[in-house]
Amino acid sequence: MTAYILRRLAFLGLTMLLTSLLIFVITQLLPGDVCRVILGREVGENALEACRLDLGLDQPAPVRYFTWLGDFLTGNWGNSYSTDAEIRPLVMERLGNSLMLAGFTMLVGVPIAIGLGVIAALNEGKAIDNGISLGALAVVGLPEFVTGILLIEILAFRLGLPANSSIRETATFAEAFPSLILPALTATFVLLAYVARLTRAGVIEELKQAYVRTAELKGLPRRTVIWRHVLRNAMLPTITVVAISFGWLISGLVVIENVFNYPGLGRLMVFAISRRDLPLLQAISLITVLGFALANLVADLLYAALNPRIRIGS
Amino acid sequence: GPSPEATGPAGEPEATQAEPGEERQTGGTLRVAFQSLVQTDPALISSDAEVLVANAVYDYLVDVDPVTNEPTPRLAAGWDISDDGTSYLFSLVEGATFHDGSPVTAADVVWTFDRLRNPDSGYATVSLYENIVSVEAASENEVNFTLSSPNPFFLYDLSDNHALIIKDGTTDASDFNGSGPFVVETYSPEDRIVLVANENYFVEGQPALDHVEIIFFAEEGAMVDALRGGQVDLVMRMSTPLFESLQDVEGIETTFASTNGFDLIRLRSDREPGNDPRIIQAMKLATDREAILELVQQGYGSVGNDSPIGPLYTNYHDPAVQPPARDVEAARALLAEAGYPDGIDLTLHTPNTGGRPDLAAVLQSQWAEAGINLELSVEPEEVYYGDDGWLEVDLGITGWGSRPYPQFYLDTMLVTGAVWNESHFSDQEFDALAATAGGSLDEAERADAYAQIQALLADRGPVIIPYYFPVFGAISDLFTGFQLEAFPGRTDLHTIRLK
Amino acid sequence: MASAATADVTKQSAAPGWGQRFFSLARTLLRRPSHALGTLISLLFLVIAIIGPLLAPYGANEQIVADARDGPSAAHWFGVDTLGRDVYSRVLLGTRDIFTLAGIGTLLAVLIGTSLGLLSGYRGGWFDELLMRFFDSVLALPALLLALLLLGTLGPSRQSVLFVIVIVYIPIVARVVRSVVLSVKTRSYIEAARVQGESSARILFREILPAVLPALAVEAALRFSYAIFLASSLGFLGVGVQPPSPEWGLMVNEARDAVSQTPWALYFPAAAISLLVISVNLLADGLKHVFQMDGER
Amino acid sequence: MASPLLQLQQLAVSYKVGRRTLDALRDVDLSIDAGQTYGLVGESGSGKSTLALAAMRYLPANGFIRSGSIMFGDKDLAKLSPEEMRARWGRQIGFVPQNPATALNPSVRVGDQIREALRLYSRDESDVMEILKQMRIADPARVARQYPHQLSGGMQQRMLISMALSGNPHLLVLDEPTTALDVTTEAAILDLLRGAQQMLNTAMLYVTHNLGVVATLTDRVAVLYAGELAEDAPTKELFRQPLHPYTRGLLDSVPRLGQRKDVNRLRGIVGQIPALGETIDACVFAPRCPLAIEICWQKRPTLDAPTPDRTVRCHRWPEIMAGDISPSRAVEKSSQVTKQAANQVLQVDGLQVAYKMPGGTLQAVRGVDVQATSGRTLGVVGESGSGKSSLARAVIGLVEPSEGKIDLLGIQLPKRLTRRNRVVLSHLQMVFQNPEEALNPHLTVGESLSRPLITLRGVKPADAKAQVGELLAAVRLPADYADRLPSQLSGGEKQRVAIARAFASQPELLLADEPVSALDVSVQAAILNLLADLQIEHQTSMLFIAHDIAVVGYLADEIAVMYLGQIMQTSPAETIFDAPYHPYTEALLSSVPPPDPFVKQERIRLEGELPSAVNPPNGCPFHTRCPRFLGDICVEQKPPWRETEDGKRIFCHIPLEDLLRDQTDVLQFEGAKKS
Ligand SMILES: Nc1ncnc2c1ncn2[C@@H]1O[C@H](COP(=O)(O)OP(=O)(O)OP(=O)(O)O)[C@@H](O)[C@H]1O
Ligand SMILES: Nc1ncnc2c1ncn2[C@@H]1O[C@H](COP(=O)(O)OP(=O)(O)OP(=O)(O)O)[C@@H](O)[C@H]1O
Ligand SMILES: [Mg+2]
Ligand SMILES: [Mg+2]
Repeated sequence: MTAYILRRLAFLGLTMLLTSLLIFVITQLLPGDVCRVILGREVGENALEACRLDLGLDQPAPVRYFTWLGDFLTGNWGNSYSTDAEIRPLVMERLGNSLMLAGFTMLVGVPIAIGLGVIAALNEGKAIDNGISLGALAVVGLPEFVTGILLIEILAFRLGLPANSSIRETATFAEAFPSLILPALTATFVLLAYVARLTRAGVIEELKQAYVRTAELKGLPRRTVIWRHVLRNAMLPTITVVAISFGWLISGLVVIENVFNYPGLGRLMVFAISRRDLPLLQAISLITVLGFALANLVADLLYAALNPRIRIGS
Repeated sequence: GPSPEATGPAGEPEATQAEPGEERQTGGTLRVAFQSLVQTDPALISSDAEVLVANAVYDYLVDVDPVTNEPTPRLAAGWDISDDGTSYLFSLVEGATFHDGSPVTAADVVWTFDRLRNPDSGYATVSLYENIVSVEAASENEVNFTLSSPNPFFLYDLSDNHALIIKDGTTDASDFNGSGPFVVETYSPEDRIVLVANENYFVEGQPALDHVEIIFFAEEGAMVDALRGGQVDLVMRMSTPLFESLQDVEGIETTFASTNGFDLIRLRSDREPGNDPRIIQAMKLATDREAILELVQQGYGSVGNDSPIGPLYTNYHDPAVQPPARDVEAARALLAEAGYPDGIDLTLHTPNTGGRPDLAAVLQSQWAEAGINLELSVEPEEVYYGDDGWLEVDLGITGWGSRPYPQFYLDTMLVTGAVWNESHFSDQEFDALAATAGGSLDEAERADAYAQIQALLADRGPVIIPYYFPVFGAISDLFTGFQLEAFPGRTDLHTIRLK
Repeated sequence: MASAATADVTKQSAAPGWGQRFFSLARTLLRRPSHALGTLISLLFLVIAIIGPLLAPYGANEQIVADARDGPSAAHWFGVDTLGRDVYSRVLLGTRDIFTLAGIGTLLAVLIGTSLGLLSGYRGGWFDELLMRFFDSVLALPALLLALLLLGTLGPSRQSVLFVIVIVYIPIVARVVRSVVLSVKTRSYIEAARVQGESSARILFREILPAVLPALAVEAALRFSYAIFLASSLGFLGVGVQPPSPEWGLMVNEARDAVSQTPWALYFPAAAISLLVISVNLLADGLKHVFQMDGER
Repeated sequence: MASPLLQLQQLAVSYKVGRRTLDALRDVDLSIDAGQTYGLVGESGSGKSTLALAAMRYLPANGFIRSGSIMFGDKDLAKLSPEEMRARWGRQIGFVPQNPATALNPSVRVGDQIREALRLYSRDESDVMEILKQMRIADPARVARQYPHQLSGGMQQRMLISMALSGNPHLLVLDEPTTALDVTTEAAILDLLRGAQQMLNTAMLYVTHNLGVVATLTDRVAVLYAGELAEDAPTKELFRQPLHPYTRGLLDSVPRLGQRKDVNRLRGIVGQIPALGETIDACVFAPRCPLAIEICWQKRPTLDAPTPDRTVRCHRWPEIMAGDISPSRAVEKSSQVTKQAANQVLQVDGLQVAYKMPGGTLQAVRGVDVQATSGRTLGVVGESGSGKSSLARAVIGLVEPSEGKIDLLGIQLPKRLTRRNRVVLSHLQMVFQNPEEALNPHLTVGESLSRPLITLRGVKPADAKAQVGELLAAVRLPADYADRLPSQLSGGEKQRVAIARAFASQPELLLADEPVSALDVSVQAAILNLLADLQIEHQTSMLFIAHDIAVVGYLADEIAVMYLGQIMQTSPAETIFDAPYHPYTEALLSSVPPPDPFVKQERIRLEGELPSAVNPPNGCPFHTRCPRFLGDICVEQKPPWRETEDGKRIFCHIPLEDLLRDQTDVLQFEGAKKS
C-alpha cells in the first residue's frame, strides 16, 4: 500500500509538472501586450518598457517558467496584473467559495444520485429504471447555462431565491446558504444524471458477478445480498465516478458561476482570461488542476484502501 | 480595459444637495451593481466603475454641474481667472481632510497635477495638460495655474476623470487615501468594494448613506437579475432590453439620461479604399439610421448626423446639418464610380461590448443591399483596444463616451495626428477650424467654427455616427436622490439617501 | 483421404454482406423507442444542417424592422428577436453551424485520436509512455478550463472553437482506442498475424482497427454530443463563435438580456441545443447497446 | 427403497431470447437418492448447468420451468415462492460453482463469508476453524483473515465447498467445480469431496464434462444430450456397456492413459451438438449417430429401462445390448507413412525467459534444452504456470528470451520476431489455445487463410483463392467456408481453420499451445486426429503443449515434463506410464483421474502451493512439494540428469534404483495393461 501511495504521488507530481508547463506555454502565447493591459491604453512607451523590465518579461521563457514554478511552490504567487491584488489570498478565498458550492452540491447530489442509480439498477428494465435512465439522459443533455437560466426564470423570482449569488466575503454558511441554492441545484442536475447513470451501470455489472449467485444460494435474504455484497463492491467504481464528477463539476462551475455571478474560481478565471491577467490565470489553472488531481488521488487511494485487491496485493 | 467611451471628463447636473436646515438623514446601505475595477490609481482609471469608486473616495478640484453643465466648486471653494485667460487662482475649501486625518493643502494639489502632467509618466493626461506652464502653491490653501495660451475649457479639463486630488507623495494607490465622501473599508478584487461614510466629509450632511457596497458583475443581465431579486439596489449601464424588462417591476424606479455618447463607424482615410471619399459617402447612403436606432437602441436615444457635436451641446449643435437620406441606388452608383461596380468586400471590426455587435450585424445586412459586403470580426474589447488594433484596421466600430464639451472629440479623434485618430483623418480646413474652436475665448466665434465643422464632417468626414445613445439606470424605490450622469461613473453616490 | 474427422458441418447461412450487417445493426438500434427516437431526431437535425438554407424563410441576419420583437406567429414560427431576425430561420441555420463545428471537430479529433491511440497502443514503449504522460497532463485540465485557456490564446473565433474541440478530445479518443488496442493486441489472431510476418500497418489497420470501430462509434457519438455542449457553452460565455453568427449558445447569450421582452429568442435555441444533445446521447446509448448485443452474439 | 431425495419429473426448461422461446431441457426424468453421488455429463451446451440450476430453482432471469416438477422431499420446488426457496438454499441444497475466483466476494474476508453462512444457519460462528480444518487447510486462522484474491484457485474452491457444506445440506449441486483447476489441485478437491460425502452423507449432483472425474467419483451417471436425457445408469455399468451411441461416442473421444495415435486412434463423434431451438422432432442424436436408421429420423425414442436401474432413450438399444451392433464408429487406421530418417529441426539450448514485474523479475523459463525432429512430436506437460507457453512463445519469437540459443535446421534464430526473415517465419508456425481468439472476427476465413500464402509463400493474391480451397480441404472443411466469418463457425471449425492457416506456409516446425484444451471431448478427438494426419502427411515436426498428460501421451513421440520453468523429465511417449518416474511425474500421473472406473490408481498428492516464479526455490525446484524429499541435498544442490534404459532422462537426486524400488506403476489396469 505504501508503495502504491508513493507511486501515485510520484505520478501526480509528474503530471502536475507537465501540466504546469502546458499552462505556462499556453498562457505565454496569449495575445496582447501584458503591460499594455496592466497600464491601460493611455500610457507611453517608456512606462511600458519599465513595466516589462519589472515583470521580467525580458528573460528567456525557460527561465521565466522555472522562476514562476519556484515562486509558486514557495507560496509566492505574486500580484494580479489587472487588480494588483495579491493573488494567493484572492485565489484561496475564491477557491473556498467554489469548494463550498461544489461540496454542497456533492453533499446533496451524490447520495441522491447514488440512490437513484441503485434503484434503477435493482429494477433494471422496469418502469422505474426506464424513468430514471431516461430522465438522467435528458438532464445530461441540458447545458448548465440552460438549466441555470431556466431555474432563474422559473424559480428565482417566484420563490424569492437570489438569482445572483454574489455572497459576502464574511458570510457564514447560513448567510450564504440561500444564494447557494440555485447554483447548487444547477450543478446538481449535471452531477445527478452523470453519477446516477454510472452508478446504475456499476451496480448492474456487479449484479452479474458470480459471487452474487453464491450469496443468494447461501440462502441470504435479498436485502443482505444487496447491501452486504453487491453495494459494497459497486461502491468502489462509484468512488472513482464521484471523483471524476468532481472534475466535471469544476468545468460546470465555470459556466454556473458566471450565470449566477457566484464569486468562485470559475468566475475569477473568466475574468482573468478577459483581462489577460497571466499570473492570476496561471495560479487559478494550477490550483484547479491540483484540486482535480488531488480529488483523483483521493479517489484512487480510497479505492485502493477499500479494495483489498489493491490494498493487499496478491 | 480602457475604451475611449470610458475616457475623459464628463459632466451633467450635480445631484441635489442636501437642503440646508434639513436634518441629515443618515444610515442605510446602498448596494450597487457594477463592472469590476481594474485600476485604482486615479491617474490610470478609465472605466465607469473605476471612476465611480474614485469619485466617491477622492474629490475633484472642480466638478461639473449635471444640470447646467457649468463648472462648480468641489475641493476648490472658488477661483479667479486672469483677464488674458492664462492664470487661474484657486482657493481650497476649509476643513477638507484626507482619510488618514491630514488636511488637504495646496501642496497636494500641486503634487497631483505635477504628477498628471509629468511627461515621463506616460499618463493620458499629459497631453491634456500640455498647456499648463506651472502649478504653484500661492499659500497654504491657494493654488495658481499658469497656462501658455488661453483655454476656454480649462475648468472642464481640471474636472477630467483622472484629476482627483491625492495626498502629496502617495505611492500606493491601494491605500485609497482620498478626501472624498466615502472611505474604503474593504476591497476584494473582482468581487466587491465596501465603502463607509466619511464622518469628516467637509460638505455638511453628506454623505447620507452609512455604507455603499459596490458588487462587481461580469454581466449586465446578472446585475439586473440581482436588482430584481433584491440583492442590489442600484444598477447603472445596462442594455436596452434589460432596461425595458425593468419597466413594470414593482419597487424599482428606472431612469435614463440622454448623452452625447455614440458608437461610430469609421473608415481609414489614408489608404485604399477609404482614401476615395466616395466610399464613405456610399456607406452613408447605404445606412438606414432610423432602422438602426429602432433595432439596436429600441428607439432610445437620437439619430446621429455623423459629427460628435451632438444635440446635447445646445450651444454648438447645428440641427440644419442632416445626414443624407438612405439611397441604396445612389450608394451603388457611387461605388461603381469609385471603381467597385460589383460591390466591395470589407471586414468590419468591432469590440464585443454594448450594442456594437448588434450595430455591426444590422450594418452588415443594410450595406449588403448596396453591395458593401461585410465580414464581421467581433473581438473582446480588451483585445481590440489593448493591442491598438483598433487604430490599424480599415473599417471599425468604436464607442465614445459622453463628454461635457465637444472639443475633446475633435482634438483626440479627428485632428491630424491626434492620439486616437483612428480614421487617420487629415484635413487642413478641419484642423484650422478645430484650432479656432479650441483656442478662442469668443463664444460666437467658437459656435461658428463648430457649425462649419459639422457641415464639413457631414460632407467628407471619415466617420458615420448613426445614433447618440442614452444611459440607463434603475434603483430600488427605497432610495432617493439618485441622479444618473451621462457618464455613469461620474454619478454621485453621496447624494443618494434612504427615503 | 476419408478421415475419421470430417467437417462438423453446420447449417449456417452464408456470410452476410456488409449491407446486410448494417441493416441488422440498424434494426437493433431502432428496436428500443428511446434509441429510435434519438437516432431519428439526430438524423433530422443532420438533414436540417444540410438543407437548412432551403427551409429557412429568412436569412440568418435578415432584419425585418417592422416585426422586431414579435412573438411566435404564423409568419414567424419561433418569433422575432430584438434585432428583427426570424428566430426560426436562425435556429435552422444554426444547425449547420453546430454540425460543422462539433461535427468536424469531433471527426478530426476521432481521426487523429484514433491514429495516435492505435500507434501508441500497438507500439508501446517510450512512444506510448511519452504520449500517455502528455495526455495525462492535458486531461488533468478539465475540458472547459483547457478550452478557455486555449481560446484566451487563440482569440474567440469559429476556427479557434474547432481547434479547441479537436485538442480537447484527441486525448480522450486516443485513450479509448488505445485501451481497445491493448486488449486486442494480445489476442491470438494478432499474434498469428505477427508470426506470419504481416506488416505493422496491415496489422494496425486491417486487423486491429475493425475491432476498435464499435467502441469508436460510441465514443464518437458521445464526443459529438459533448462537443455540441462545449461549443454552445463557449458561445454562451462569449468566448466562442462571435456575433452575428446564429450559433445556438451565442443566441441564448444574446437573448438573455431581452428574456422578458423576447423569451422565444432564448427558449427556442436553448431547446434546440438540449434536444440535439439528448438525441445524440440517446444515439450513443443505442450504439453502445447495439454493439454489446452484436458482441454477445 | 426410500423415496428419492430429489426427483425431476418430465422437467422442461426454456429460455426467452428476444421474442423466441428456446427449449433447453425436455422431459428430463432423474432421481437422486440420499447420499448418492450423481454424475451429469454431456458436451458443452447440452444443458448440464441448466439442469443443475433448475434443480435448485435458480434459473437465469430469462429462464423458466415450462412444465414438470422438481420434487425435493415432498415439496415441488417448481411451485415454491422465492422466499420458500431462500429458506431451502444453503440449508437443504448447497451449491459449488465452476469458477471459484469469481464466486467469492472479492472485498470480504473469506472467514467472514463463511461466518455469514454459519450465522444464517444458526450455527456457532467459531465453527469456522473447525470447518476449515476439515477442508485440510494448514493454517486456518490465517486463511480465514485473507481475501479471496490472496488464495490460490484450489483454496478458493475449498472455501466455497466449506461454505456450501456448512448448512449441512441434503443435496450438494456442483457445476464443474474442478474444471478451472490444475490436475494436482483437482485431485485434492476430489479427495475432499469424497471424504465429506462419506462423513456427512450428502447427496451430490456433480456436473462435469470430464469422464475421468465421473469414473472415479460417482455412483450413477446421467448423460445429457441437447436437453434430453440420453442415458442414465450406475457408473460402472455405463462404462462397461454404454447403451446409447452418444455415450459410446463420448467414451471413445477421450484418450485412455496410454492410448497412442499410431496404435489406437480416437473415434470420437462427428458433427456438433445442435444449437438451442434447432432440434428435430425425432431422435435428437440422429444427425450424428453412426447407427441411425430410418426410424431414428422419424420418431422420437421413448425413455426405456433395459434393466431396473438404468434408462436409455434410443431406438436401437436392444441390438446394442445384445451386441449385434456396435455404436463405436469405424475409424480408419492412420495412414501409414514410411518413416523417413528423422532429422533435427529444432534445437533449444539453455533457454531462459523472464518477465519484468513490479515486484521483481518473474523467471518463467529457467534453462531449458529441448530438441524436435522432423515428423515427430515433442509433447510438453506441466501444471499451469510451469512455463510451457513461455517456452513456445520464445521459440516462435513472441517473447524475447533473456538467455539461450534457438537453432532451426542448424541455423541460429534471431531472438526478436522482427529480425526474422520470411523463410524463418514460414518454417515456424503456431496454433493457439483459444479458438475463439484464433481468428480475426472481422476477416473471412478465406482472407485469414490467404494471408500466409501471400506474405510467406509469395502467392499472388489472385491465385491465393484456389489454394485456400485446398487448405480448407486439408482440414476437412468445405470450400465454401472461405466466405464465412468466424462468428459463423463452431469452436472446432475455428480451430481447424487456425490449423490450416498454420500449415499454409508449410512449416518445418509447428508449435501447438494447448490447441484442444478449450474444446469439447468429441471435437478434441477430431482435432487430435487431424493434427496427427497432417503431421504425417507433411512430415512436420511438432511441439505440442497440453496440461492433460493423456492427450500428450496420445499424440506425442517424446514427452517433456515441466515444473517451474524447468524440465523435470523427458521420456519416449511409450514409457511415460512406466516406473521409474520423476517424483513430479509420478504425482502428476496419480492425479489424473482415469476415464475408466476399472483402473486402480495410486494416490500421491502434492502438498502446498506452487512456489512463486519470482523467487523460485534453489536446488531442485520441486523440493518444496516433493513427496520423496531426501533432505538438504535437494534444497542446496541442483539435481543431476539420470538416464534410464528405456530412454528416459530424469532430473532428480534420487538414484534410479531407489526410484524403481519405491515406485510402482501408478496405474493398474484391470485386465490387460494397455490395449
Ligand atoms: N440465460 C440463457 N439464455 C439463453 N440461452 C441460454 C442461457 N443459458 C444457457 N443457454 C443455452 O442453453 C443451452 C444449455 O446451456 P447450459 O449452460 O445448460 O449447458 P452446459 O451443458 O452447462 O454447457 P457447458 O458445458 O458449456 O457449461 C446452451 O445452448 C446455452 O447457450
Ligand atoms: N506476459 C507475461 N508477463 C508476466 N508474467 C507472465 C507473462 N506470461 C506468463 N507469465 C508468467 O510466467 C509463468 C509461466 O507462464 P506460462 O504461460 O509460460 O505457463 P504455462 O505453463 O503455459 O501455464 P498455463 O498452463 O496456465 O498456460 C507464470 O507464472 C505466468 O504468470
Ligand atoms: Mg455449464
Ligand atoms: Mg500456457
